Amino acid sequence: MPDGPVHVQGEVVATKRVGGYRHLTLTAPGVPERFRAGNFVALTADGHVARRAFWVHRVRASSAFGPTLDVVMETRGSGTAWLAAQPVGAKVAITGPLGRPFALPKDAVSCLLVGEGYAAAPLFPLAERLRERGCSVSLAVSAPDEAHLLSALEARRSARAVTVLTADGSVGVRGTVADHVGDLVGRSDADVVYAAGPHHVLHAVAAAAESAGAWSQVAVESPTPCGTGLCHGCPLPVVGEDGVDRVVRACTEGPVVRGDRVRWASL
Amino acid sequence: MPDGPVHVQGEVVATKRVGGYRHLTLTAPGVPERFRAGNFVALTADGHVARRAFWVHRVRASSAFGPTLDVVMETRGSGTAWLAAQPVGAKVAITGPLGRPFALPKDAVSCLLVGEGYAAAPLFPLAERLRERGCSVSLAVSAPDEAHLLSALEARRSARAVTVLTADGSVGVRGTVADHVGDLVGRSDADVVYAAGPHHVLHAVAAAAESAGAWSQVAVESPTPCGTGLCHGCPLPVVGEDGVDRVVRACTEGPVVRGDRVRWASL
Amino acid sequence: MSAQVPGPVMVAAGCGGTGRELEPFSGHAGLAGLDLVTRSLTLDPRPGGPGPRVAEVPGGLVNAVGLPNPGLGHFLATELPWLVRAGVRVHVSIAGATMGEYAELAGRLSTAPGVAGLEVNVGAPDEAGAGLFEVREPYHAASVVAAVRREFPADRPLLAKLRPDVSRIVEGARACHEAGATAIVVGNAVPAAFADGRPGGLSGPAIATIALRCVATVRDALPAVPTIGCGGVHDVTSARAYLDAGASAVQVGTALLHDPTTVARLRASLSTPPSADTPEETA
Amino acid sequence: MSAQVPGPVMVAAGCGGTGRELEPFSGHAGLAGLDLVTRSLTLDPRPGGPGPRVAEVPGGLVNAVGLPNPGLGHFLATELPWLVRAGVRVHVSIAGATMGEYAELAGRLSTAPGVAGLEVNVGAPDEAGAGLFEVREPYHAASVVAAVRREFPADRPLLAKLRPDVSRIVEGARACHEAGATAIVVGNAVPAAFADGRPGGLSGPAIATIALRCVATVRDALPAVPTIGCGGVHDVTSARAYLDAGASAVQVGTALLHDPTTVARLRASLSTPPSADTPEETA
Ligand SMILES: Cc1cc2nc3c(=O)[nH]c(=O)nc-3n(C[C@H](O)[C@H](O)[C@H](O)COP(=O)(O)OP(=O)(O)OC[C@H]3O[C@@H](n4cnc5c(N)ncnc54)[C@H](O)[C@@H]3O)c2cc1C
Ligand SMILES: Cc1cc2nc3c(=O)[nH]c(=O)nc-3n(C[C@H](O)[C@H](O)[C@H](O)COP(=O)(O)OP(=O)(O)OC[C@H]3O[C@@H](n4cnc5c(N)ncnc54)[C@H](O)[C@@H]3O)c2cc1C
Ligand SMILES: Cc1cc2nc3c(=O)[nH]c(=O)nc-3n(C[C@H](O)[C@H](O)[C@H](O)COP(=O)(O)O)c2cc1C
Ligand SMILES: Cc1cc2nc3c(=O)[nH]c(=O)nc-3n(C[C@H](O)[C@H](O)[C@H](O)COP(=O)(O)O)c2cc1C
Ligand code: FES
Ligand code: FES
Repeated sequence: MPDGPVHVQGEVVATKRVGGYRHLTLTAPGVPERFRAGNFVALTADGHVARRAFWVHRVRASSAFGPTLDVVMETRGSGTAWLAAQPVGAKVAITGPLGRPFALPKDAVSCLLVGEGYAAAPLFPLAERLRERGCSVSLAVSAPDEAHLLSALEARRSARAVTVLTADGSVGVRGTVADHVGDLVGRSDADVVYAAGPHHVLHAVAAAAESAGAWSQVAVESPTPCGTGLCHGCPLPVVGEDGVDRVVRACTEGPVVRGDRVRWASL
Repeated sequence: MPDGPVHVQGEVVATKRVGGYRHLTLTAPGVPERFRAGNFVALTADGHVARRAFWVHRVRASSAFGPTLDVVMETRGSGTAWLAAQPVGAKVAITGPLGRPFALPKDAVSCLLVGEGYAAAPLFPLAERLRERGCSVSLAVSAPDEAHLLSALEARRSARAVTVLTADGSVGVRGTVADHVGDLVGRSDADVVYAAGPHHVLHAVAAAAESAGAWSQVAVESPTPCGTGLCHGCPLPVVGEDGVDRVVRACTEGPVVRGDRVRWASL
Repeated sequence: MSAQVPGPVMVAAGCGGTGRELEPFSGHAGLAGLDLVTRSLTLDPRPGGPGPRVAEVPGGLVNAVGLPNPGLGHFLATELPWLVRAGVRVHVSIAGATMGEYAELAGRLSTAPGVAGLEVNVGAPDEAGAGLFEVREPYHAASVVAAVRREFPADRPLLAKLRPDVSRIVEGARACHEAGATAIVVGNAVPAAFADGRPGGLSGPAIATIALRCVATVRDALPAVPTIGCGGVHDVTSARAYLDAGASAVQVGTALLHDPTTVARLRASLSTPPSADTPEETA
Repeated sequence: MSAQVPGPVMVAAGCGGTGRELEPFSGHAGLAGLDLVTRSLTLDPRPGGPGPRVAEVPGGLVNAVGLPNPGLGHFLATELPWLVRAGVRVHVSIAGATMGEYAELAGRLSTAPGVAGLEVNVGAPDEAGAGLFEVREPYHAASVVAAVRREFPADRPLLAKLRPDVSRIVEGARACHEAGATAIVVGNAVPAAFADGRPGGLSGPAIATIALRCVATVRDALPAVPTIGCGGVHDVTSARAYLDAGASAVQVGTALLHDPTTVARLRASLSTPPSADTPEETA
């Protein structure tokens, strides 16, 4: 399979409301085949010039419709409203897979995966990959409330331990990632911490990893007007390996970057 | 019921493909109640600034959904494509009833109604009104082919004679309105000829009526960006009662005008 | 007594028909108190241009309507009295081929009963094509304003409507204000072309950010000059963007062609200040 | 030998990433022969502006990217060689704060192997904010062109990119052509503002009719001056409107951000003349 993303006409083959989210299953010839955990896809919403980015939650190598991918969508504005309303059979232009995926450790180390809301989506395929490599995987899924919690049921196959956090305590442990991430890093004895969620969550995770001497890989969600590296519209302030401040493209040099490289205060 | 149009949120309550057309039944609170034959409605197509105009084909005073109206739609570009694809339950902004309706004769005279393609739509409710007034009604429906012919079945209740014309002869008499309208006017002994269709059809009808000494009322279809008289974007060149050339708004001073008043060559 | 800036919501020139056509869509308040700018009136009647006059493009319309209007005399005799009876605050837009025509229009309108104010159209998107006085430099616009101001009572608002051209708007606004304009209408259809190259003007949401830039620029350079934002206003959010950028009022044009109730809704929403707990209507 | 106008389809400045990002979307032909204008390069590296840099509006985008680029030296050392190897016809867009910077950029680029041509960016939507040389009058643009032309071989195309401002485009095009520009790129993002009033530039289908008007105006006034249409090109129909209005080529910007295959598809469609029996692709 050649490298790099493709731009294709996809089709909705399943759509399902789960709690506060819409799960869409799409065909997108070439995209599932190229996918690695942490990649995202850009979808076209009718009448909108900018693209809409979504984490790939899972891919199926084959189904009745051929290879498919799933995204988990929260309705925010008119673009997600349109996309989430697309019925089975609707055509949607898809570009992907996009962005740098999560870097996988060479050795069978101990890993903690932390995801907030829909952004936990890319951690599920990551957990599978890590498990295949013999890593010990702990997973923490967090959300404001139960409706916005991705079900961790299927993750129990890949994860040694699963922690559920809700801000309102409606299910699992009450509290936020910031409240618990120090503990989680310690308890899991993580060598690498992976995280996906809003900036403040990632910042908390990166800080906790750093103080525990662990690596962190964070999947940053900044607005990505094109998603393909063409517009430079997605500035991500980082510190380079050389110690020099830089601004890179979140969609191309990211979205997954080392947590200790992000200049959180400039975000 | 107060006069004048309303702008309301309508809802698609039925959608049906008939030959080359899409028949949509819509609720539009206040519109059916105000309707007179020859009125049109302006619909909003998602993502489009200009409005899309459609003849009202029929109104039902009551149905399971309350009063409804029907339009017959031919897909032309992206606006009609969007509208024609709306499923039952879809919301559509509707303005109407718009435009001057067909003028009805005071006496029980003999009338010929000529409609081309979907534009025959407003003639059906007109036929009913004329019949109620004791007029003798002859109806001619014309189209390029059978798929674009509005079914005249229900009109047989209101019309004494129904003539079907198709350009390809697939059904009824082969030929166009221009070919046959002279005959039709003569045969029906019409005092008034009503017509709806593209400009060249209306021109032919107006000419035939004039030479037979009959009045004509033609429903002109010029692009109507707003449909409500606000933009002056729908110029219709006419000769005033005073013999002076004028340009009036097709949507407001029309769409129904006296055929002998239109400056066809300037259209 | 100096003139008050109208608003906060006005009907933009040429997008309210003769005024009457808005009545069915004006809600409970009716047309009473509505600040309506008429379509631009000329001394003599004009039939307007040939069709197609309006084309739809992404986010807007291109128009070359050609200022169809019945001429000042007919307007004064028939349309104005109706509007005044309906309680409309009538701002008459005037357009001329020469400075003298502008002055004559203003003079006759100064004595017509019920004219609330004037708006001089000095930034049409195709002046040459429309046979109007060409405003190449800001001082051309200002001299029209001065000529009109001389003929029109100082206690009634005189609006100068300029093109949303950021490289000239500050100079134009300053010059027109000094020449006596009560407020500057910042925005008109942007010079554009139909698909076949024919000249026209682009209006609608597509141009909102262009006129907004000009309003913000005038606010920064000339904080004392009142502006009225015009271009792409279609909901509370787009109207507020202008007000937040310093405009005293907004004019609504193309949005009325899309939804004739727009002005009625905006008048209802913008007459009360926004509050944290009542969500505003957006479209 | 005088320089040839590139085209008929080019990638507009700042909308093709570093060039590499287009490769996966360039179809069978790959990048070979692609006329790509780089993002505007400055002498020193620039990080670009803060976020949000791009906002979506009806029919387009408003951007204030701030010309992020690695500086000329880094570009020459790393990006240019890759592009040349890939067979791209590289047109380097240059931007400077002074005439001297433009001249220095041109001088260094004149000896860099593989530079097909230059484009001078003299019509950015917020020159002041971007710290660029301000082009207030057409002769300012022309003097930049003259300074650059002196440094850059006459047999390679030099494009002057001007704002789509109909009241100045003819004068600007004439002056820049006389100063040595091979062709005039008519169009850039139109000065606009974000919802909060911050300056930016409006691009995309929303502005197509604005730049088209300017192209037609230049064609009528200066039939001998080659133009390249830029603004809102997104399908064959929108590209052909420019060519029909007299442009020799088109540049595609925002459409690539929406669909990165746009240029590959347009190159395929526009390389052959339209024929009555093969329907063209439209979007
Ligand atoms: C790498 C990445 C992955 C993402 N994955 C998911 C996912 O799996 N599920 C999901 O529900 N959402 C995801 N998002 C967020 C999603 O892209 C936005 O919610 C969506 O673009 C909002 O579009 P809208 O038209 O509904 O909202 P509007 O608020 O109307 O959008 C206006 C503009 O802002 C941009 N925008 C607004 N919010 C965001 C945001 N949070 N991130 C990026 N752009 C934004 C939009 O793209 C658009 O250009 C992801 C974003 C990124 C960058
Ligand atoms: C009074 C009136 C009554 C009509 N009644 C019917 C009807 O009952 N059934 C039906 O199928 N069609 C009817 N039409 C035509 C219908 O309005 C157009 O087919 C429709 O507007 C095309 O929109 P589009 O986006 O699909 O096409 P596009 O070609 O993409 O439209 C582009 C622009 O041109 C305008 N336009 C294009 N063709 C026409 C046309 N023939 N008339 C007016 N505007 C046009 C559109 O409104 C739009 O602004 C009527 C038109 C008028 C004026
Ligand atoms: C159909 C139409 C007719 C117009 N006629 C006039 C006019 O007569 N005089 C004038 O000053 N502006 C006229 N305009 C410009 C509008 O008043 C307004 O300034 C412009 O369209 C931008 O605002 P909008 O985006 O809200 O439409 C017209 C605009 C349209 C669309
Ligand atoms: C994100 C973005 C970045 C741009 N960067 C540049 C640039 O660096 N130099 C330049 O001359 N134009 C730049 N432009 C302007 C485009 O090259 C183009 O002239 C403009 O966007 C209009 O064309 P379009 O509608 O096809 O985008 C940029 C435009 C966008 C949207
Ligand atoms: S979103 Fe366009 S470069 Fe990243
Ligand atoms: S369509 Fe706008 S006035 Fe007739």
